[in-house]
Amino acid sequence: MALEIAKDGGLARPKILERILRLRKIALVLAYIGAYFCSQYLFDPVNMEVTRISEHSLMPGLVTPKFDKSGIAIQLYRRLTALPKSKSQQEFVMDVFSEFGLQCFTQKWRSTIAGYPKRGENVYGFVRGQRNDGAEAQLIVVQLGHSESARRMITRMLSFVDYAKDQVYWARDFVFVFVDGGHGPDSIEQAAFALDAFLFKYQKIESLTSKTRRNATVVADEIQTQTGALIAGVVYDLSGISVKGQHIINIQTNGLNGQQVNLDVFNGIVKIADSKHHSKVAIFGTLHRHTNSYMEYSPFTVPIKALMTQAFVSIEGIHSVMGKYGVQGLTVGLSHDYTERQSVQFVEEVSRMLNNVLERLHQSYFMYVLADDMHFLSIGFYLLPTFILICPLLISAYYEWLKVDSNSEIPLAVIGIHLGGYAIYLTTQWIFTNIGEVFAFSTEFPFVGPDGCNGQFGGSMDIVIIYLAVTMLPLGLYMFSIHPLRPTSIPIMRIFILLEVSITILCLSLINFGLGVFTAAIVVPITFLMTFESPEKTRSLYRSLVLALLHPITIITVLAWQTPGYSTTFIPKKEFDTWTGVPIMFIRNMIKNDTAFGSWHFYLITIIGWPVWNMIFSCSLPYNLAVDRVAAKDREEREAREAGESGEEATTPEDPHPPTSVPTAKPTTSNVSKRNKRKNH
Amino acid sequence: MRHVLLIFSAIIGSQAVLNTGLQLKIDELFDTPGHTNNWAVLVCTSKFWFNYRHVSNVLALYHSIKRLGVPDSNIIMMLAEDVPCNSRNPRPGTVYAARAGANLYGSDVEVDYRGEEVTVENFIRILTGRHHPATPRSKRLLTDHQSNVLIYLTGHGGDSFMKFQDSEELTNVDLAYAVQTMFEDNRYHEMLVIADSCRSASMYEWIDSPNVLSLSSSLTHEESYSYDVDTDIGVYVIDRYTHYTVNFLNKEVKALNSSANMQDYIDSCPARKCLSNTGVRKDHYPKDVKRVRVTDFFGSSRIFQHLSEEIVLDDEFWA
Amino acid sequence: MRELIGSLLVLVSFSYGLIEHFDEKVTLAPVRNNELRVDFRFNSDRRFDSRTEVNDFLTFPRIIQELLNRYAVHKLTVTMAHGRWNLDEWGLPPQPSAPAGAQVFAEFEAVGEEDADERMKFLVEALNGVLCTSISHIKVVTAPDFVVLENHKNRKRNLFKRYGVLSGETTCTENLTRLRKLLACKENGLSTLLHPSKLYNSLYHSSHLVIEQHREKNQCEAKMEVGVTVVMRNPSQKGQRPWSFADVFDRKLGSQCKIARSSQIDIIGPSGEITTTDVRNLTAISGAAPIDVSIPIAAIAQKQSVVKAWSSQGGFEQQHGMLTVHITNDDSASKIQVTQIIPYYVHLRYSRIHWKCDKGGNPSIEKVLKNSKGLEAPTLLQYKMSLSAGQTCELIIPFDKHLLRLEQYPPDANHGMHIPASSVFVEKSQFSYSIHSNAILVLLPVPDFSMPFNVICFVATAFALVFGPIQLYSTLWLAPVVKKSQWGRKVHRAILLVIIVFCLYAHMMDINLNEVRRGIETYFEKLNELK
Amino acid sequence: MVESKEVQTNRKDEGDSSSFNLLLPVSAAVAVRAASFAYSDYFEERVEFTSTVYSFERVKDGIAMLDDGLDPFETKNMHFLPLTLYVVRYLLKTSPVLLASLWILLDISTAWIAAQTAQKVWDSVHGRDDRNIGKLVFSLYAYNPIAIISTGILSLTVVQNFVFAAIFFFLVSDRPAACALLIGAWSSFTIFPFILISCLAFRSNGSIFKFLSLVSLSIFSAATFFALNFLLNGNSLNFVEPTYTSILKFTSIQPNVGLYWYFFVQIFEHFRSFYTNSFVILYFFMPIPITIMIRRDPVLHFTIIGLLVSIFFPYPTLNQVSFVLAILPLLEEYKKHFRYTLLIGGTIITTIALMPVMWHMWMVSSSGNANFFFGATIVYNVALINLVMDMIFVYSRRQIDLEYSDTLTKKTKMDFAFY
Repeated sequence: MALEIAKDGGLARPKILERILRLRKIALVLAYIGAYFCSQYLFDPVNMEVTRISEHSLMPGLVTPKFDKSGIAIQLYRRLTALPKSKSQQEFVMDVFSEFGLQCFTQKWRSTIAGYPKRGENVYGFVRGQRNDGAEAQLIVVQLGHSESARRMITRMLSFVDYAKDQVYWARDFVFVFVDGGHGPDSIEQAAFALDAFLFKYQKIESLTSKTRRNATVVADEIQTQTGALIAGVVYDLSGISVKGQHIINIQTNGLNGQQVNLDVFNGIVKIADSKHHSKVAIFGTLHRHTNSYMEYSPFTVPIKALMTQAFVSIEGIHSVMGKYGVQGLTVGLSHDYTERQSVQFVEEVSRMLNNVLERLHQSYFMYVLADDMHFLSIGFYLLPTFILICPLLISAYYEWLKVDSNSEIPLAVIGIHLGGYAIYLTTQWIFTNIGEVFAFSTEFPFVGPDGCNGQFGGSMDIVIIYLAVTMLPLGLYMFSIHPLRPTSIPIMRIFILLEVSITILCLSLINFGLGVFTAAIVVPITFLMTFESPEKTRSLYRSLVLALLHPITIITVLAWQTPGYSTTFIPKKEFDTWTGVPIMFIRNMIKNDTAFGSWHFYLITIIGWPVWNMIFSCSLPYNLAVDRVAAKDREEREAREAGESGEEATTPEDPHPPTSVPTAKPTTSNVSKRNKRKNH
Repeated sequence: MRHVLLIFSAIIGSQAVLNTGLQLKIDELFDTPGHTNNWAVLVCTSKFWFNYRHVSNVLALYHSIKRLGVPDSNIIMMLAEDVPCNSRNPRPGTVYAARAGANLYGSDVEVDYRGEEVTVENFIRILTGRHHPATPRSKRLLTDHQSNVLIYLTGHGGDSFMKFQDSEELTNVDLAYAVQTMFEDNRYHEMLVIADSCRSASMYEWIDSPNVLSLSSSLTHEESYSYDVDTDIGVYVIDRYTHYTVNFLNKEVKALNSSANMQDYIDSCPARKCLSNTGVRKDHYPKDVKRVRVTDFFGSSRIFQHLSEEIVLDDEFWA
Repeated sequence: MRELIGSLLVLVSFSYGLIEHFDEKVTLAPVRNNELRVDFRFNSDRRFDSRTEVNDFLTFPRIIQELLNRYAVHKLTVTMAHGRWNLDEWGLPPQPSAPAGAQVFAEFEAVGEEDADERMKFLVEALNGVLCTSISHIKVVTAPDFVVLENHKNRKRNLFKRYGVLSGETTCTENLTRLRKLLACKENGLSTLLHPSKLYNSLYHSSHLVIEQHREKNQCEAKMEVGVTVVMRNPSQKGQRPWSFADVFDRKLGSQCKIARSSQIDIIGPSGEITTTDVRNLTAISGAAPIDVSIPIAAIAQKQSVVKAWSSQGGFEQQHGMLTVHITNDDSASKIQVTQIIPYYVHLRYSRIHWKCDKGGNPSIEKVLKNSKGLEAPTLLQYKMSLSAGQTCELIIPFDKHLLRLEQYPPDANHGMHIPASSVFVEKSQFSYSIHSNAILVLLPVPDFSMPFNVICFVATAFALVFGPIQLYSTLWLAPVVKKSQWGRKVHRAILLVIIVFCLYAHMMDINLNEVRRGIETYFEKLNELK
Repeated sequence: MVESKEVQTNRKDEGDSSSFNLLLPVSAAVAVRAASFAYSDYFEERVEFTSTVYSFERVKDGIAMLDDGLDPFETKNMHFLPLTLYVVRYLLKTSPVLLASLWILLDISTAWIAAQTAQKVWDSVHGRDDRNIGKLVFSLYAYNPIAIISTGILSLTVVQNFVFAAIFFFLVSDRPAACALLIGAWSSFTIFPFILISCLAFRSNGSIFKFLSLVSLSIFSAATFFALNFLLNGNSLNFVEPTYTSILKFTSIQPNVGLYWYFFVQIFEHFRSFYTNSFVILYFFMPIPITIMIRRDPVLHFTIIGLLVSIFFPYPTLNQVSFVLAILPLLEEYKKHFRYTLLIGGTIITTIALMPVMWHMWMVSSSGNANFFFGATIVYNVALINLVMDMIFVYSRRQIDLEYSDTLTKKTKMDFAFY
């Protein structure tokens, strides 16, 4: 049998590729239009999947809550309110636990980051199920605090402890953690850090690896005793509201680095709120058509907010750090107007639900985009826009590949720039960890000061300013205009950039879709246009200058300004108004979250964003390259030929040699002559 | 143990002899059963706490047939999940099939296979009688050519399979082969196969062995539904089909000599109650179901011949 | 009347040199406010002459004797427990101490290791029959060198030992029923207090069966101990008036066990004093006039101090993990022997196992590591060391979590699998005991279970992609073709297209294969009817 | 065989091929490797860089057992030969720094040997031209991040690559005996490299006898090593089962970047032995047709066989192919016939980038299942396989060019088919 495998000796490319290549010039536009309509279709709640609840998270909907100790809650609340100054809330909680006859300990923790000096004291107690083997546990977190709602929540949770310790049906133990968030404006974040410290010790992370973890950012007491593996964790507070007597519960699901809580937990809680307490659920602090039927909402509000939050907010709530330790965590903001009984019964039902869940929660419900409390889009669908968006880059890369010839090699500048980015990252992190956010320096010069003693010169600088100063100036523009690359290795450079960008976007959108898709939407056109061959000089200069302005930070800032409706949810007003405020705040948060919580933003922007931005200059600067022209000419005549011939491929005579093998000397000379011509004009 | 049983049955038999004329007339309505002993294999295939109802299905049926005289030694009960002593159970050590029902898990329950032992392999082994030599007697189905066998399967099923422990599947072909093997080994006289699961009619699709009557809780394209939910425990406590089956047994079949026939039983769960059409397969069952007592399968009337030779109880028996 | 029969039987049996005794005892001790500890002990022993082996059994269960003889068992301990023993509050656990789940320790004779393994398998199955357990898949380790359980302390040569723990195993009513069946007095005496509904509604429940048999020359002595230990909350939360049997067992003691040699009720008071009531001395006890006792509610004043042990887990991801066994000594120096069974599904990071002790640094440590033969056999880690008073030591065992074959996973693989509790045998100057820590649950990496076949198809396709071309390209010969016919390929493509279209259609209509099959069958039946 | 003779004659004239200065690159390479030691604990557990037979951590486990007087092979999952354990143990006892420096030395010398050999081949084929192929090859290996990291975590693949390079060197510089010895020695550790013996067909001047004697020579050296292990292990053979058998029967199914693990996780127990045998047989017969087909180019043949060794090894790491990928530039004259270069290159890079992501989703955040990671690894392997296919194709294509060189003009257009 004859198995025909090589058209034209393997030199002919399949026609489909040819067609795609012809589309290259409009690929970007097509991709954008495609992605736009695709996402408009996908992210419309009407077309999304309805959240289906698997059987075991349905259980709590059937259980009748039995909590009846609201008296104790009120009484404890009085005690807590009348707490003498000498006594801390931690001690109060300890006392209550010991009155219940339960184990309770405190854990002092202190941050080792100079730029993030925090310290505090957590309290954690255990309620052990009577008849289980203590191999599993569920985590319940409440933030300590002196505000009225905080005190209410603490005491209600304590009354639940009192109730839970007498129940016989707990298959999982309880770990109650009362985290100490301080009283500052960033108390939520600090509480998250405190919870991080607790989980870090609870899961014994540092003794896992052979050598000591070098990024142990916290010093904390060891955990006195441990119960089993943590299945899920819920943070409770009273941040919910009620509109016209309609209770609205506020649920936060976003974790660090785009991790999200398992959808089943979310569904179960929504169902409890709906069926038992006739309360609505607001996500991302947004009312949507289900929560509030009086007003008209754009269906895309919630999805966009979801993506924005996932992309740019590292610490949405205290629960956000749980994902780091493999705990399914979310924050439930119970309605502020709930009675003691109602709110604790809510807690009871959620605990019963988590108690009934039998296995590790199923993995296929971690990646979703919520449109409202009953519609979601799962990963299989939402990746589509990203794929469409990176198509032009791939096409372009393939196109460039056809120009590569034997004597084009990978420029070492690539490695150099990346190493530079890494160096910047390390130094910034080191300074932030060991010296602090604002560090002072002073030097002495011998015998130049007044009356001959040593003169001093000193000053203090903000690391953020330094970072901005270092990264904002277009190093690449300078480098590649002084030493441009060899024209023959430009295609390689383009391919490299295109591939790096697309691979990064791909990986990013797999883990943190929000970040991935926004990056794609902004970076793809820039990369595509800047790596496109340019016929004349002015265009190159122009686009290089534009590129110099398009620093990642600038883009983020402009983006934030352009979408106040969304960005103000996580940008404070003060920063938003001043024009340097936003970038500085961004960098500050990035560095802090990177060192304190291990979020990836700073890493990505410094180690990939900045080098790529600089590398693109090498492709945006040169113009009117020989390789480009040869390729273009070659393409034209082939297309002409194919247009001329009727479509049968068997007999079309064709050049067996690839177009790339045309000697490069001639075009370069012609290139020179052309330039002279242009001078003459 | 066996002697006691014999003596006891002798007493029963002597009572059966002094029957009234009415009883004799009633007997004419029925074919004389050809079996001497009854066996039952009751299987709850589904793991996990929220499948409480499947365990209570099996237990409810277990108590009914025990009441009708099938001894523990003749009942092989497989429970895939330990529901009564599950730490999620608010009433430890008990199982209730209804909110105001009796405890089905008293101290007289004998579970033969439980937990991870409830596998497709073990089920097939029980039917075909091919065991690991060490398997104790209480775990074997020691039937002969004179035994009526009741096989009851409950759990989560699909089209032509039944899920065991939510991980492996018993296909209807496997079941059919097992039954066929039993027939060829002469291990049953008549058999009643009941499948209570979704799409359960597909379970007996391939059974072609003679003297097998098959029932199911729903037709191949239907789901079966649960009956009652206990909001203290937070789970459904029994399935509809089994609920009405047990009801029927408790109301109509009060004693062994009850005159209820299989047709009554088949009609006991109409679609308006079960919310699904129950399936019946009679084509391999030669008798007319109207002339078959329910107790031929659900009870053990111990029709026995007198033994002429002496029984020697070997060590196997005691192991 | 019954005494008469009993004495007659005894007389009869004496002629064979057969002596049997049955003792029963229940101890009630309040361990903490509102918490009561109840210990049942039923001992029955049997002394007979092996030459005149008789099949008469008065009080000793025959099946146990069969077990002892058939498998040449010298000593066998089976424990089943539910819940956790609270070492801090409740003091010394019942001996032999029981980890959550089931535990089997067997010493028996065999001709060789293989034979011993085989014999153990049979023994376990037989136990399933006797105790109505389901421990067939227990993984046993061979011959621990150091002491594991207190009652298996004294080591005998030329015996084969097997030890296994099954953490997932549950214990419930049916086990209790079977245990009661072993007793001489099933329906009267103290055994009537073994009422499931109360015993299982408790904080902790453990039951054990210990059987042993010695023979000097011809004199055989078989012993059996059945023990049930329960710690329960005060059912009536009043807390003022002392408890009665009705509170504890929700029934009163309405009968006596006449054939028992002794049957007594011990009640331990707050200051440790013991008030003993011998039921056999009580006259006129009947269902009409049951006896009742009053149990003080106050907790015992001085708690006896015990060595404490608990296990904890490190790491959450499914690749690596760490097991830490924390052992805290009480206020006097003691020698301890730690035993940890490492199941086959985790891989020991041997070079990283180490001890961490707080005061006095690391004591001298003897160590044993044993691997049992077989694919799924566990590894045995044992340590022998001596702790100074109040010293706390941590045994840190890092491990890798293994990916297993599909059929090796339990049905609920996503739930994770247990690493059994470690047992600590404590040797004081005057006495010794064993305690158990808690089991931990490790999340193993799991393959895709969602559908058994699609993954295999996926993998097999990949292999076709890998091996096919290599075969093709290395075995065929490349040559220029002038003219070739495309129709073969076209037909091929057409067929593929049809198949794909059909699959898509079936997917949209969610038709499954069986329905397709049935459709075809009914069609053929129609055809048959036509002619 | 005429062709190969001619090649040999070319090989004879040995110019000073170390003309280019390696001082700067070598020092740079040493520097990055030394730096990579600082980050070893980030990578020493990574699935991409370690596998059950190459992970240095596991060697340490074995050594610890030896120190405690336990028999490592009594325990499960100890896939190292006694020789490895004792040698590494000795090195560790002397000084760990020595070990590190030794590893760096090995890796650098691998790169250097590769460079030398490549230069030699290049000169013998193309004669002298300005292209400094040796330098290219050197930097391709020495600056390959995967190789760097593998050195940093003391992966045993470094030693393997060194042996690989040595074999290549001896093969090119026509010392078949040394080649055979090395091949035998290496295959006594991981059996799979034994098919490299087929490369010696080019060095046996077409005489079967010489080839066979070479084969027996390598078998002899393998046997010697086996005996050495046997003696080191106290005259007990219990190391065979965990090492050789586990390699030949794919018993360890822990995740790696190889082909087999997931297959043997998923496959039904009944078919396991069937697939095991068929895979092994298939593997060991693969070189025969390839050797017959690619008669005229030892270098290409060596590259293909080397790739096969790396692809079909049950417990590979990413570093396994580093050497072979480094000497790819030698296939210059085939370049214009390669069809899938971008596809293959892009796929390999993408999958290598995706592996950690998939691993994180599976193992850490448990938001994806095993299929994701396996998908990445299998695509990576398929890409390598396609590379092999392409090599075979371009070879035959070039042969045709050579044969029909007179009739083939630029404009003639012909399709090719496999018969």
